[in-house]
Amino acid sequence: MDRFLNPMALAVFLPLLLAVAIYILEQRSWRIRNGLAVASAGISFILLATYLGDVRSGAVIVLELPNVLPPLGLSFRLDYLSMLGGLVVTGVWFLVSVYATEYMIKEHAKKRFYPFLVLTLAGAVGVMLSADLFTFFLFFELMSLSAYVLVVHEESPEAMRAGYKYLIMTIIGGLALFFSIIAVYEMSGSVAFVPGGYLTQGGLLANLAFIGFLVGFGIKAGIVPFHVWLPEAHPVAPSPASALLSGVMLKTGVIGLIRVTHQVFTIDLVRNSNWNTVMLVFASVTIVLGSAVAITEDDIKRRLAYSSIGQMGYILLGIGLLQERAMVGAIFHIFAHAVMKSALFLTAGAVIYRKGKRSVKDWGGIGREMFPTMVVFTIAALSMIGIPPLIGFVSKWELSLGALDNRGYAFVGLLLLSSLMNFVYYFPIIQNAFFGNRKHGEKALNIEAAPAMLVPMIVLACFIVFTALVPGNFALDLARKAAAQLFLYK
Amino acid sequence: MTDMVLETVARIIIPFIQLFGAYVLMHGHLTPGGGFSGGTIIGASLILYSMVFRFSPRKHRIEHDTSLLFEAGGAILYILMGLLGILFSKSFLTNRGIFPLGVPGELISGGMIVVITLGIGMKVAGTVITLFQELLEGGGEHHGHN
Amino acid sequence: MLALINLLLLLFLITCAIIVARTRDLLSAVIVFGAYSMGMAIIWQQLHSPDIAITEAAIGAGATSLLFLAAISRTRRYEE
Amino acid sequence: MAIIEKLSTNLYYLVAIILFIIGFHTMLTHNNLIKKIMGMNIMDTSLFLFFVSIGYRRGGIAPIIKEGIVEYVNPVPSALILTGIVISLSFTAFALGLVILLYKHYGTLDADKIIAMRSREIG
Amino acid sequence: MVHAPVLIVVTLLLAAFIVPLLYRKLPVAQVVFLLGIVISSIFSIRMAFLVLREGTLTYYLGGWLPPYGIEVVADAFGAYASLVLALISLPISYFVVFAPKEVNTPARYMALILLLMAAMQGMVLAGDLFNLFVFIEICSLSAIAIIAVKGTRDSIEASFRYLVLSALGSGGILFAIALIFMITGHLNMGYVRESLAVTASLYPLNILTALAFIFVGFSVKAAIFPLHVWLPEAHSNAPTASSALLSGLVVKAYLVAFIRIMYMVIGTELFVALPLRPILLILAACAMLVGSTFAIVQNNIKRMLAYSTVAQMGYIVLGLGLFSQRALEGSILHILNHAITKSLLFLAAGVIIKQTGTNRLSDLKGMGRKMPFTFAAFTVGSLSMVGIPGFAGFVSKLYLALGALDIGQIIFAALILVSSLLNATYYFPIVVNAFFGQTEATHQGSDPRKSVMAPLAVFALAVVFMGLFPSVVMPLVRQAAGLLQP
Repeated sequence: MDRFLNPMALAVFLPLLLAVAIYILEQRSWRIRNGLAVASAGISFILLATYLGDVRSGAVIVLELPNVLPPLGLSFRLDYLSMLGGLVVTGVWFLVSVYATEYMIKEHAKKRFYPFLVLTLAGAVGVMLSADLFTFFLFFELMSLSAYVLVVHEESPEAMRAGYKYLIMTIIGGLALFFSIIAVYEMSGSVAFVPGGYLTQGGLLANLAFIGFLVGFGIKAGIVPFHVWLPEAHPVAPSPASALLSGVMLKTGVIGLIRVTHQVFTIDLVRNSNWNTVMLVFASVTIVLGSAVAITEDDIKRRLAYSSIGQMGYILLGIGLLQERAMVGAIFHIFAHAVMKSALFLTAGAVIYRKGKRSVKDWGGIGREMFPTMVVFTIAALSMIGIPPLIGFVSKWELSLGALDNRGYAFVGLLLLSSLMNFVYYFPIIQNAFFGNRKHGEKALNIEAAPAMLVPMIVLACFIVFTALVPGNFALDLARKAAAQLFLYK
Repeated sequence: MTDMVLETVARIIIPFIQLFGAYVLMHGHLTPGGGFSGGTIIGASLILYSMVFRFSPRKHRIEHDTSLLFEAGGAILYILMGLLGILFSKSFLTNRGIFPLGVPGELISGGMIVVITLGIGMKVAGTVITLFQELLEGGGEHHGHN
Repeated sequence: MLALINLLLLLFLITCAIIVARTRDLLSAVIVFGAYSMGMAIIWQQLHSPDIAITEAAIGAGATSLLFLAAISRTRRYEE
Repeated sequence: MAIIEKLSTNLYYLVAIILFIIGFHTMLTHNNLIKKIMGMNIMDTSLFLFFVSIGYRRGGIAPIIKEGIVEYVNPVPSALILTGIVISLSFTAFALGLVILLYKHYGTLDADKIIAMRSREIG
Repeated sequence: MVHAPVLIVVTLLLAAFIVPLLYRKLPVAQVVFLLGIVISSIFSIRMAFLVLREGTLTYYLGGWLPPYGIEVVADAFGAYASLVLALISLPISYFVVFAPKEVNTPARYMALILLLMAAMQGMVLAGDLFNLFVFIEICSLSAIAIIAVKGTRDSIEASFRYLVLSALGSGGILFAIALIFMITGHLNMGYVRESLAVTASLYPLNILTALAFIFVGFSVKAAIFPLHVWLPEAHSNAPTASSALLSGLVVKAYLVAFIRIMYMVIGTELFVALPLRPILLILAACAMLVGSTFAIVQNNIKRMLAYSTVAQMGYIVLGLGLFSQRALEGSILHILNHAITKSLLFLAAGVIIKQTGTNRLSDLKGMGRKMPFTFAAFTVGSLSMVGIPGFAGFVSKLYLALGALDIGQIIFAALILVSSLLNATYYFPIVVNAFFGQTEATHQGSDPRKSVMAPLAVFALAVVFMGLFPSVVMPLVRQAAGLLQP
């Protein structure tokens, strides 16, 4: 029983319990419900943060539950990567939950939304902290399936259609992962994440396993061509849910890929089997296509969704380069993109909430009416484009350096091209919002978003601006250490 | 409609059939026959009875409850006999040490086999009657297990 | 001699079985079926299995035929 | 010649199998439901015949206690057949009960007609 | 001497004969019914513990030793199967008593269920072919009867079809037993096995014929792929509790008997020497694909579940064909997992049909909001069927897939995935449409009272529990699988 009373176990299992508690207690009062929903993410964040010092000094905290689901069992671990992932997940989740308490007032079926919001959090935290593939898979499925409820929340026909696509893709991804996991287990007798990896033998089964991982994680991460559900599902969800889907849940896919390529397969095997080339090809296609399609989209949330696809390409690029510097960029971008994209979705949500305007063409003059919101939007967008000293720049910088180390000049070009495209689809929005005009005959309505919505956005904006400026940047530090650990056994 | 000839013949023949059935039943452990055949013979005689006298003013058929009682009672008797073995801390359906085994070849022998055979006979006779009557009248479902 | 009787009985069985299968009058089929069962019982007696034989005589020829009769009386006698 | 010899020694088996085939055929192909049940009975009795003839070959004397006989044949198969007969009676009775109910619902004993009626209702 | 193996059956039989006597006093009959099931289950659980601790239990009826006496054998496999039967029957019998009546003769219905349970328990514990056959027949008869007892035209038609095919199957099995007896001169399983080891090479044709007949006979009874034709009609037209029993337990009891004969009587050596494993694998593959495909196109909820049973039986057979230790463990575990899950689904479907008055899947849109608990139970069952981790169905699939990879059959591991996907395409739309979407519910309906919901809740919890802690039964499963594979 002692094992369950340490903060790490609580961080994983508390949201699970709270999801049930919320379901039971929400019959009584909506205040308790909202409070618990916010608290669950906050408490998890604090619990994880208590370990920050330990982890940064190199300690690894482990929790094993071998009796659950033999022969594989559950196990959790806090290392650099899971620390960063866990903090990003719980931190962003906390802010978004605060935002949601205000945003969801207008929505229906709140009794369903909050328990599943917390359940999804439980899945996401479990994914980040898991120490083996099987635990990872278990929480991955929990997260994906509970997120379905968030996706179809509106229950409009489009939402149902998108949700169905999401569900089927999730199941296909889950089955692909399932296959790969049992293949790994078959080949090695273990599914743990071991620093340096342990699968050295290639062959048919190993190739199939890698394909399975690529498909399974690729579907979650929105890698082209497995992205088809993403631009449908993210826009139809309520904005807080979109922020979480784009900001947090996509990252679980790439975290999985990082874990698999470095801690299950050995780097040599990945390189010898040319899987890194495969990843680079997918990454390039994803970066170009995601950004290109984003330009053509008119709906703000769809544009942001495609932008997410492009950004996930960066991370995949960082993984595929198989190079420490690039990995630092990839891992840091997990943090950076989570913060930026959440901020963007939240601001977009605030505008939609106040004005009901989804099309970017209608955003003329909004910057004057909702000034703080649009400032946050601008900061996040500039960071996306990669303007120094915002955090988006840091990850691109590291990625480019990594690519140059590998003589991958083409990839640097690709990153520049992508930045340009980002500029093309973000800048007109900003310009229009601040300097454009309202549509003819529309009255000015100076309603700013409510504080509960505004504060989380501003906090995120602060992260975007100041993380890179503060000396001893904790995220970059963790990313560096995580990457160093991954490449330690080269 | 009654049939004089049929009724008279039946009156004479039915006791003999039943006697034969009883003989077959009770000598199950000595000669060919036993619970199944003896029970069927007795049951058939009762069916004959109810068929022949179905138009006579008197009560012409075996009541459903009666045959049900026989049917279930026989089986329960069998099982209780079996449980006796466990009660005497031997194995289920044991035949040693509960009833005197008697001399082989005589009627009262074979321990409790006679009782068990009687149980089977009751069960089978009851079942045959139930089946026949239900087929003729109810046409419903029944559990035709023996 | 015994072998011949057995052979004849077996032939009788096959004939009865074919008749049962072919005839369109269900009532005659039942009666032939009773004869079939009886023949079967005799063969079993010949094969030194008297207790099975007596059971077959009582149940196969007796009870089963009775049940068939009851069923036919409730439905129809001829096949369509 | 050898074939005939073989046949004569295995006559009971042969007849049992012929009867089995007749029963099986009747059961599967005959349209009349009562006929199907008769086929089932023929099939069952043929199997019992098969069993009894096996026992006959091996044993030779009925398992009844008599003076001077020490070895008895295995009583288990004959108990099996006995139970089998009773079970086949139960099956028959139950099947006939169902047939009567089907007749009440459809007014026919013809399997094809019943299927045709059903498919007409569904379609 | 431990009496538990025989008392399991005897208690049920005794109750089965007492219950119909009490048809005028229904409450008393219900008490006897529940008592019978509960006491027998307690014996069963006790026996499982004993077997786990002390190994195989044998019991000689009347103290007569084989080959003449009747032997009851409770090895790990039998004890496991008996445990499954007992555990699943408890909530179902509770449902029989407390759910709204679907039959006119409840006392008779309860007696039939007791008889069915006794026959199934006897089937998995019988130590000789004679008793095995007798119990198979009783089981067939009572299984048919609990379909027909509903009394509707469709149920009678379905049960007659089942009866005819079942009788053919019984004939085949009896013929096979006769052939085995012909070769070995024994009916006791242990003796048959010993004798076959010597005589099998002398009479290869007889053994082959016997195997073929056993295979066909049990294929019919256990609804293994091409001979499953009776199953959808029979299982979908039965009363709710019967459907749960039939799909959850009866087909599996036959399969257990089949496994016992194939692996423990005929013997693994012969089994491996003949090309039976490829046949089993192909049949299983067909069952999984065809069953699921047919399930997709159904609009009747119970028929869909019935076709899903065909597919799921394919999983169990697949493990038998793969024949690696882990695959066998998966198969044996799936017997329990599918029993729990399918019972849950059938009970939920029965409640849905009863409350809404419709059995069409297309009419169930939006009903989840009116009957949240029933549909939540259905959802849990669906998740388990699809094989979502954390639910029972996943664990057995995991073991099966690992077992497939153990012997290098990647294609069958992939088949499990494809089949899971197919499962998802027919289970998830029901759940999704019930809870989400803007379509208004077209039918009335609400959750039934708590006493009816209790068995569903128990099964749903069991599904989750088995999904997370299969280690509870794994020792027994491992022993059982070890028995099959020498």
